[in-house]
Amino acid sequence: MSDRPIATTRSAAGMPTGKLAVWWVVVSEIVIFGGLLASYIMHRLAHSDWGEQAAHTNTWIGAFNTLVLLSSSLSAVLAHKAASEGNGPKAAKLLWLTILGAVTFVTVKGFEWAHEIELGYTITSSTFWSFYYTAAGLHAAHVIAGAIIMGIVAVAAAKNRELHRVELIGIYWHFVDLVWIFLFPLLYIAK
Amino acid sequence: MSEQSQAISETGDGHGEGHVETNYVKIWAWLVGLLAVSVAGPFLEIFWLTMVTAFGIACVKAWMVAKHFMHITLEPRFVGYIVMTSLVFMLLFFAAVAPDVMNAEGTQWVKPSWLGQPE
Amino acid sequence: MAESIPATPELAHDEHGHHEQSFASKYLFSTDHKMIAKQYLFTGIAMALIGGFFAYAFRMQLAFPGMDIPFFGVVSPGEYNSLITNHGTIMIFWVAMPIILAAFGNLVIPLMIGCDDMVFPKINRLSYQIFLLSALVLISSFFVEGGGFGGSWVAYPPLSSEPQYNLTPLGSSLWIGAVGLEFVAFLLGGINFITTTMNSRAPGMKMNDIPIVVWMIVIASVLFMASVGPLLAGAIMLLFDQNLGTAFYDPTRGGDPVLWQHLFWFFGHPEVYVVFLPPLGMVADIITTFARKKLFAYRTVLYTVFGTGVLSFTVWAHHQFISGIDPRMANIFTVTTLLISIPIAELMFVYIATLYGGRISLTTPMLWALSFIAEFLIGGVTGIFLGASGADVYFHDTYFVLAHFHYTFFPIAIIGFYMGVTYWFPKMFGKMMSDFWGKVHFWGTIIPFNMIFIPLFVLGTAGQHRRIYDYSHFPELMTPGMQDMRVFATMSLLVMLAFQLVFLINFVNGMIRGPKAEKNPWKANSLEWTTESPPPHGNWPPSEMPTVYRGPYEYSVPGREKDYWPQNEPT
Amino acid sequence: MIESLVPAGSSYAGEIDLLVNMILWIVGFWFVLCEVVFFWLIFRFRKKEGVPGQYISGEEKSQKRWITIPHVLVLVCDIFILVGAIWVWYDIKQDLPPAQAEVRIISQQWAWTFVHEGADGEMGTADDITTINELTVQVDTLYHYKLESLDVIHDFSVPVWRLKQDAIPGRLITGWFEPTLTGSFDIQCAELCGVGHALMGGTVHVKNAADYASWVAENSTMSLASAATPHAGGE
Repeated sequence: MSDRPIATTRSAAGMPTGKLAVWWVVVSEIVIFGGLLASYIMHRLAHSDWGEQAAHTNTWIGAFNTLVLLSSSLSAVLAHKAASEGNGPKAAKLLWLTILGAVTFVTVKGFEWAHEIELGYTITSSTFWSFYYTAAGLHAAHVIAGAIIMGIVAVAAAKNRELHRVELIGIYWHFVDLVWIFLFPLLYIAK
Repeated sequence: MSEQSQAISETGDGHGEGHVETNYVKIWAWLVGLLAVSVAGPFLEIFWLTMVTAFGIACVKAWMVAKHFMHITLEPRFVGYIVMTSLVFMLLFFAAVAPDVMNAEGTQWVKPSWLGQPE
Repeated sequence: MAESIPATPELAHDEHGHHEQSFASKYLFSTDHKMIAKQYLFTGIAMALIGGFFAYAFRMQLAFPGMDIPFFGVVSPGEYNSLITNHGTIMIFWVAMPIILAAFGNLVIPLMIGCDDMVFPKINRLSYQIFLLSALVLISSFFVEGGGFGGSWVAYPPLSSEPQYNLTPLGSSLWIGAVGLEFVAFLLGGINFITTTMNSRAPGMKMNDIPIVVWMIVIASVLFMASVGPLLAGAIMLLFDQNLGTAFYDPTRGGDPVLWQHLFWFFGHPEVYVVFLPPLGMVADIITTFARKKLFAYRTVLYTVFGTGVLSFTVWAHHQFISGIDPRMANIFTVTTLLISIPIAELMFVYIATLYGGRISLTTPMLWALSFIAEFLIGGVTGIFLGASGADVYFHDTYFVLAHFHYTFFPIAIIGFYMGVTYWFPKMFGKMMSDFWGKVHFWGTIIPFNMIFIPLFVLGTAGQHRRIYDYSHFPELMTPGMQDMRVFATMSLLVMLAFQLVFLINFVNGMIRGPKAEKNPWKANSLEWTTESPPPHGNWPPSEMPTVYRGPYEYSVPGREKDYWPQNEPT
Repeated sequence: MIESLVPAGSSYAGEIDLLVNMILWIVGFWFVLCEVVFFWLIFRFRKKEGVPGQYISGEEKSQKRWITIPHVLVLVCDIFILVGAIWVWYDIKQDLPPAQAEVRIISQQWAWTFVHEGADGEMGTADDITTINELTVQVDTLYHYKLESLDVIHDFSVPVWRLKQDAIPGRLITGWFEPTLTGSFDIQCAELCGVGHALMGGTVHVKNAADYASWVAENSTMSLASAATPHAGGE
């Protein structure tokens, strides 16, 4: 811990530095996904013909993926609870469980996309599909990035080090889940 | 996958210190229930009902995740304010851009290809 | 990157276990905020030379169409377009942002709020590295087949999204990729700035004790983070349009080019405030130091800046009055644009009022700070013509607009840079620059600058539009008087560019052979002047981290013999 | 300010010039006032031996008055500018007076195509006159223009008429102008549209009633003849 500057240990704003930074990351991500989804909603409301394009998305796979992400959010918050009780190894186990959820999500999405591309719905077949792949793709990239960082945090947590990071990655993970909570109805339910 | 996490949380259901004791699994169960409702919504074929179940429930689920999992209500107040401000900016962006991107016509301009008119 | 060798040996610190660092770990991969500030500064200066060279090339083409320009050769229309596009892009994203926001932000924030470094040193280094990568990607876009991107720095599709229209297939993708990378770099940097200032203030430093420049840099970072999101999404969509053939902005296949304009300018306008606020903060700190006077109405400055920051999210479509948005929207944005001019006007009044009752000594930094106010008044005043939708019908995209935003961007980027460098040079390099040559360089830059852009105001009012490679096709614009004005503006540019050598020599000479600088050469109050010049790693010994007792502007306090009162001096 | 450099050639050119002059006076007053006070303060309070600086926090009411009074005055001036701007904007861009004639403007990468109504005064008939980069209109006649673009964003701008409107591909934008000055004036493309942006200059010929009628008669017979022969290009 010695190479960390004194600055990081202060909390004039009344909360630990790490959590303050993660909330600012969440704010900057809100406007990124916000911009993308706002553009998508505008186009979606403008083109009523996108309804039948959207009909080809498989709601069941989307629902399952939502379930997977919700459960991974649960294990992430349980990991945070374990970490706040000082139980590093248990937190690490729960984090690995969350990463398992992330991997499941991405593989399911991979199969889903492969199937849809097979049927001919590629990114250029219509602007709906362009938005579909861009938004879900950007979200999947955030899921993968979150899983990688969570792996690093889990390795450290297993040795009872940097336990406060479990909560930080948890907040980021819940945000990624939140984005999917809005993406799911937008892409799958609105038919 | 979800059953496994349930088993773990059953055993390690210690008392969370500090913030109020929230049974995370109960919250998770609510979320899954709401998900089921929003998936079932379209089968009733009522358009506005599907909209309510889809997006209304999405907002409720979002608030539950933010409150119970992210503990946003327990953070210092400015965290909630900055998140709210960024959402308001997105609303502002939507409100000002929609008249141009969504409409097929407006004051003195029209998108011919949208109205099926010849170029 | 030949860096300076600080004269004073590094003081050994027990706490940080200061092992002898290799050249790489001290300079290239340093996590010390002061070294990262220098890295941003030198990269910014290098890019400014490139941007300035582009300006030289296309101004020569405008003054002498078709001429074989020394050091460049004949400028073809495609080259002209990529010269102006990349002049604008470089000067905003790779000169103003790194130097004003990142270099001085990194230098000033930890020192002025009394902590030893940024909260996340490694992320701070990563943000510079991504920034350097983005600069290299942009430079590589000039040498790819088809040349650099030529669709203006606003990159309106379909020109920017369809290779068959812009004829720079590789250049446009590299350009948007470089801009995207630069956004990521400044997102990381912004998080560091905001978290450090919010959390790591010295004990005893209340909200009103923070120097205005730190406030401004943090508000600028918040504005940047809250506004860059939609454009980052837009950039991804543009990248897909260019390479994957999607149709986000292609009107023939369901897309809408106006969506990009909104995404761009929703970021564009807060962006100009992002680069405007830090120099505004520097002006506050420098004029109070050299007028030996307390800042007039500190809280009013804060409230107007908060007001400006929030309002800056509601004005963006004044860039698009006549470019296809619904005319009814223009009225709303005219109201908000004129509304936002009011807090800025009040801020200017406050700065002018600060001079009342002072003991003004016209050193080089003070000259630069005062010229910032004088020049920016012209920029702000001419903006009202463009914010008023009725008048913008005539002025949109003419040289009047170009002269307007150079009267705002030049004070921001160039005057802001010189103001910051001449003021903090003693602290950064531990040496003093020559004040005489500083003044020579000052007058040699300010006078020619006005000689360049006042003729361009006149040309713009005469109806000359921007980005036109050669005006010989427009008889109304080829009257002898107008061509002479273009030649006069170009000659003034050459004079100004020549005087920049004076600065470069003075800068390098000061770094190597300048007289040793003391701790507090300007007798200023803020915390960075309470440690050595240049400050050691960790700024203060861990046991002597400063505590703050008063605001940074307690000058000429009645009843004290010294006319300044450092913040960390116990009462 | 503008009329000193560019003649006012259309009905609403005068309105824009008046608005710009009003803004010039309001904004010029404040600008000169600020610069004078600014330089006077620098001179008046320059460093003199033995004269200490004053301590003015600027928080008391009496001191803040020096800021709030100009602040309120600027607010009042802004309202004048606001009303003027929206008034002129409404006249030009939102209001569409009844048309006496119509013209279609088609912009493409690096040329303007104009379609005039032929002798029959109807658009879309065989006798329409299509010209490249040369627009011919009759003076003191209110024209509606239908502006569109075939590829990228262009901008139809006639400085003498104070007319400027972007042409967005995928949209058909309608506007109006009423020339009041005869003669030949420049058309400029005011939005960067690629390599040939500088070549997109055009000229507009404003003719009086007689010349215009003869021009139309002469050209519409030509387009009628060319429409009759099967191989002719045209619409």
